[in-house]
Amino acid sequence: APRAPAAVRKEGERPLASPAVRRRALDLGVDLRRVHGSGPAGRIEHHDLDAWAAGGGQAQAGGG
Amino acid sequence: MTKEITTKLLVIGGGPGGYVAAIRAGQLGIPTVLAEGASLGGTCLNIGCIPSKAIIHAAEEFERARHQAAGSALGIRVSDPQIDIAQTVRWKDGIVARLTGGVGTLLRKAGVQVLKGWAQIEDGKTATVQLQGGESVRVRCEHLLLATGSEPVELPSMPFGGPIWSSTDALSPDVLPKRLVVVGAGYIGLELGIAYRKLGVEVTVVEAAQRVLPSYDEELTEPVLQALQKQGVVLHLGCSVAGWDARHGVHVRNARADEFALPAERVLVAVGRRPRTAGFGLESLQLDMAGRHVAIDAHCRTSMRGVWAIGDVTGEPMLAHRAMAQGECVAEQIAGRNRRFEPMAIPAVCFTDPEVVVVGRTPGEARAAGLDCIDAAFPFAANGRAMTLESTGGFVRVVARRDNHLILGWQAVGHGVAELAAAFGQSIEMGARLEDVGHTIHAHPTMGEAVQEAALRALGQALHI
Amino acid sequence: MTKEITTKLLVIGGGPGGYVAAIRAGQLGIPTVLAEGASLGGTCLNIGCIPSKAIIHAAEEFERARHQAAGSALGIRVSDPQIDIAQTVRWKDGIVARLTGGVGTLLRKAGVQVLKGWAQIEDGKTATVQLQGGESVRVRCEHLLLATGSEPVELPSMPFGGPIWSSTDALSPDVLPKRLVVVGAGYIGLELGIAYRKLGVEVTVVEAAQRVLPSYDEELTEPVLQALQKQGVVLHLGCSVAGWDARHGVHVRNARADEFALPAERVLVAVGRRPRTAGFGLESLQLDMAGRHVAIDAHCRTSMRGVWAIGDVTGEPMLAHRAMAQGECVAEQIAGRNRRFEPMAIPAVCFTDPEVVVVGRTPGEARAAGLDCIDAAFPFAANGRAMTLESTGGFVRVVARRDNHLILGWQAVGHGVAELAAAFGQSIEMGARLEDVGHTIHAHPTMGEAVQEAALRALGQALHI
Ligand SMILES: Cc1cc2nc3c(=O)[nH]c(=O)nc-3n(C[C@H](O)[C@H](O)[C@H](O)COP(=O)(O)OP(=O)(O)OC[C@H]3O[C@@H](n4cnc5c(N)ncnc54)[C@H](O)[C@@H]3O)c2cc1C
Ligand SMILES: Cc1cc2nc3c(=O)[nH]c(=O)nc-3n(C[C@H](O)[C@H](O)[C@H](O)COP(=O)(O)OP(=O)(O)OC[C@H]3O[C@@H](n4cnc5c(N)ncnc54)[C@H](O)[C@@H]3O)c2cc1C
Repeated sequence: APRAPAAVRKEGERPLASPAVRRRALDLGVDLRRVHGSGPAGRIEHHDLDAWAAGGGQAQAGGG
Repeated sequence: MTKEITTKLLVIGGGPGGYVAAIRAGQLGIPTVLAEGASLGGTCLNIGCIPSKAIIHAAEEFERARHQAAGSALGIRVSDPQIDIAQTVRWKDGIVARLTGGVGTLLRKAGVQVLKGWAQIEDGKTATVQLQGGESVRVRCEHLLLATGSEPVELPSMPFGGPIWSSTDALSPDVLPKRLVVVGAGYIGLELGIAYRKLGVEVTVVEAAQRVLPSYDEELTEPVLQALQKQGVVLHLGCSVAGWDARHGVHVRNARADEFALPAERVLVAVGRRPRTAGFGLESLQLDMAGRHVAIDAHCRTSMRGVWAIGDVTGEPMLAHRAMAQGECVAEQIAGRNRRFEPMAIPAVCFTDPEVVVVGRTPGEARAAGLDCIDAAFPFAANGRAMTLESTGGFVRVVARRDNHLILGWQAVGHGVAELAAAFGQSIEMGARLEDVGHTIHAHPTMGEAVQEAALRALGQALHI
Repeated sequence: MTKEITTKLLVIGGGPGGYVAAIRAGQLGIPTVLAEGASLGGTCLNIGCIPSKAIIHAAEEFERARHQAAGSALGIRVSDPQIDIAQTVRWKDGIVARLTGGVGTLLRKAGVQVLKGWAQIEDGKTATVQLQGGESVRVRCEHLLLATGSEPVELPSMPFGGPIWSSTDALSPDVLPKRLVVVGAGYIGLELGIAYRKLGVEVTVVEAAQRVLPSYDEELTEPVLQALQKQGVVLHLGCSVAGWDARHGVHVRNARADEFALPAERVLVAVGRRPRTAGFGLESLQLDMAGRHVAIDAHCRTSMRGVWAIGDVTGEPMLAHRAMAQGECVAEQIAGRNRRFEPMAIPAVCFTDPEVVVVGRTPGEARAAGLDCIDAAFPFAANGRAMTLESTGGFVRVVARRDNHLILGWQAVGHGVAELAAAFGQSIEMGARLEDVGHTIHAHPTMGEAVQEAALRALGQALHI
């Protein structure tokens, strides 16, 4: 499936994600700054994280 | 002589459902007429939510004074606490007047035309309003909104009047009776029964079910039951009432069909409320009904095109905030917007002592719906703020799906928990998971920390228990 | 003789930061030792959050009794209200004992070894704890967690002792003074100053800034200022104190350098708190400092590997719930989990009368950060529940981005608004937008309806104003 484009966030702007999503991202080792948020106001939802983890773990680790 | 006017929307009933619909419609530029036969604000502001909470507050204050007179743990002493119930009622009436006056102002500001009188429906597009002055106005409309509310159910053996009180009478008592029998241990009967007990009245509650607040689960109502016993409210559960006479009082029959009498100067009959569907020509529309209430779909549409219905006339849950939300929903649809009334959760609060809040599904409801769920409770006995408020009874309970921890419901019982309903409702509407609440920093010291701890406990990570 | 023990984690300080870290570490199977020189629970449970809220509650009850003695609108009358402050203090001490005892039980249940004594740091992996019995224990650890908290700042011209009170003394008064001067109108000074006023003491507050609660914005503190004036608290703003003598009282200097004296039997100095960094060998670690406090990164790590710090010793905001959340964060990292301390919002509550809550950004802060935002307030004067509670002062205010309506902050001032902090915190952490809150059904009648109305008002859709 085509990957959603990387999130467009201003410099220094924190990714918008709920505490549960943030916690899962930490546990999965995913940097939320690189994940596209499909929710309202660009919020990163659980399924955005799932999609990233399923398809992009590699790129994520490589990209640092 | 009958005047005729034409409008886009005619709202019948100025309770929270009707007045909110009219305000929102007015804001959206819809020509709107609202007919109210009694008083703006409906049951809620005049003889329901607001006056009951005012009397409950006064009763709590008085009970505290009596507690201090008896010697409080805090070291505070007072003597000779007294209450002038006529003054209490005047104070309550002042609040009602301020709020109903406010609703009038809001309607005017929104450009709504208010007709003070009873509406009689002719057809789905026409009603005649009998104004208080004697004239009448025939209103033709494109959209007719029924927001006629509900009224207390009478017992055939004990019709309202004289010593037999409806909730309305109990909110404007002529005297404080020595003994009050409350028939019905639902939220209205218990809220008022407890208030009267705090005002120093001997209160006995008769309930047909085996439990108080029978529509709530037992774990949740247990702290209320304990408090009732401690407060000295006498309970007759599993009993029905057979009648009343001035000499013996209320005739009660228990499960073994034994009959006994409960002496009482006043009897509050609080056995439920019935949608107001008769006496104003509603039957002429031949709308589909669902039992006693008007049937509506997810858009608050009745079975007749252009006729909408909201609030208590559409059945349970009969709650003011549901009526208001439905009112908004209908107004926005008439303004051409696509809306549905489909909240995830409608909070229900009993302002008993302790208070009870239910938002979303209880553990039993979730399981009955076939959901695999976890639930966990955190007691206020382990909450520092509750201790400093002398209010350690009760708990917060959360219900969540086992697989993804999505929160399905919150319940709480305890002092002041009504104000936790905001967090409960928002978290369910937002689709929060246990981790979302458990990993949100909650202010210390607040009773709200029990919300976080309940979520953590469901995750096996509670800190303070 | 010095015993030696080895552990994975040594926590120095048993306040909310330290004890929560230790409990969570214990739950996660980490061998943990906690050293506490004074009393488990730290400032918070012994001489801070909890005892202050207990005294505030007692003072409120007393004030209500005095109000009723003077004739209340509710029709309640009492005579001769009195308070036995020694009994009040005993009641408060009972709550403290229950909570600190509870912390001991929780630590035991989690398998934490508690050493009652002062720890002296030798190096980043070693500290010696001087036990209360006289012996000492040398503890070697892999991870050292500094949770030593803070202490009240003294004024050189008025050192604590005798009539010069710290907050600790004010929470265990020997007498109720006739006149109390409070130096400092931050939250601790005002919370206690208001409580003493309610206890019948003549209270004068001296503050160097031009406003009370100077760290909060003026719109928010205005209702507090009004209440202070109504309660009869005398304010000297823009004034500094120069000293004290038993005959004249507190020497005060105003902006024009005029000096005058404020007679007082007791003086409460509440001019701030300072991280506790001296006297236990911390300097030997030569950690990076940030001003007076230990510098930490987003993981609560200090500049030395294996040495962590949390809570008040790491600076502002010095709040118990921040310390606790940091404690959890560190324990989980030591258990090998990937964690950061990066909440979106840390609520701050002043238990003044009215209460003040701030969660997330104020309008001023948001604008200073270059954000284009909208804000809107809804007053409790238009809230039915507030009326029935005789508490119509104050409002709820929301701040949101103009472009996508993301909620950036909530502020509220009013009776009991502390309990709205749960909803405020959760909505910000969840990334809620104005529509999320505005279109959630809030229970009627509650003060929480003002939360929904503030969100609706920011959207231009308020219903009740
Ligand atoms: C004692 C008590 C306590 C309560 N406490 C709470 C509470 O704490 N929280 C809560 O959410 N709910 C509470 N309720 C319920 C709440 O009052 C109702 O759910 C709410 O008022 C329903 O609103 P509504 O607009 O549907 O109808 P109503 O408020 O009943 O308003 C209907 C209005 O329509 C008018 N009307 C009817 N027919 C006509 C006609 N033909 N022409 C003109 N006017 C007409 C009536 O005069 C009335 O004013 C309480 C109720 C009672 C009795
Ligand atoms: C009057 C008052 C009211 C307050 N009200 C609130 C409020 O309502 N809400 C809120 O969030 N915050 C409130 N606070 C602030 C709150 O108490 C602190 O933020 C909180 O206690 C900080 O926790 P801590 O664990 O960092 O430190 P502390 O609670 O200060 O605990 C530190 C502990 O470490 C021990 N210790 C220090 N050095 C050593 C050593 N060398 N060896 C052994 N033990 C040591 C101390 O004895 C102490 O017990 C209040 C504070 C005060 C004074």
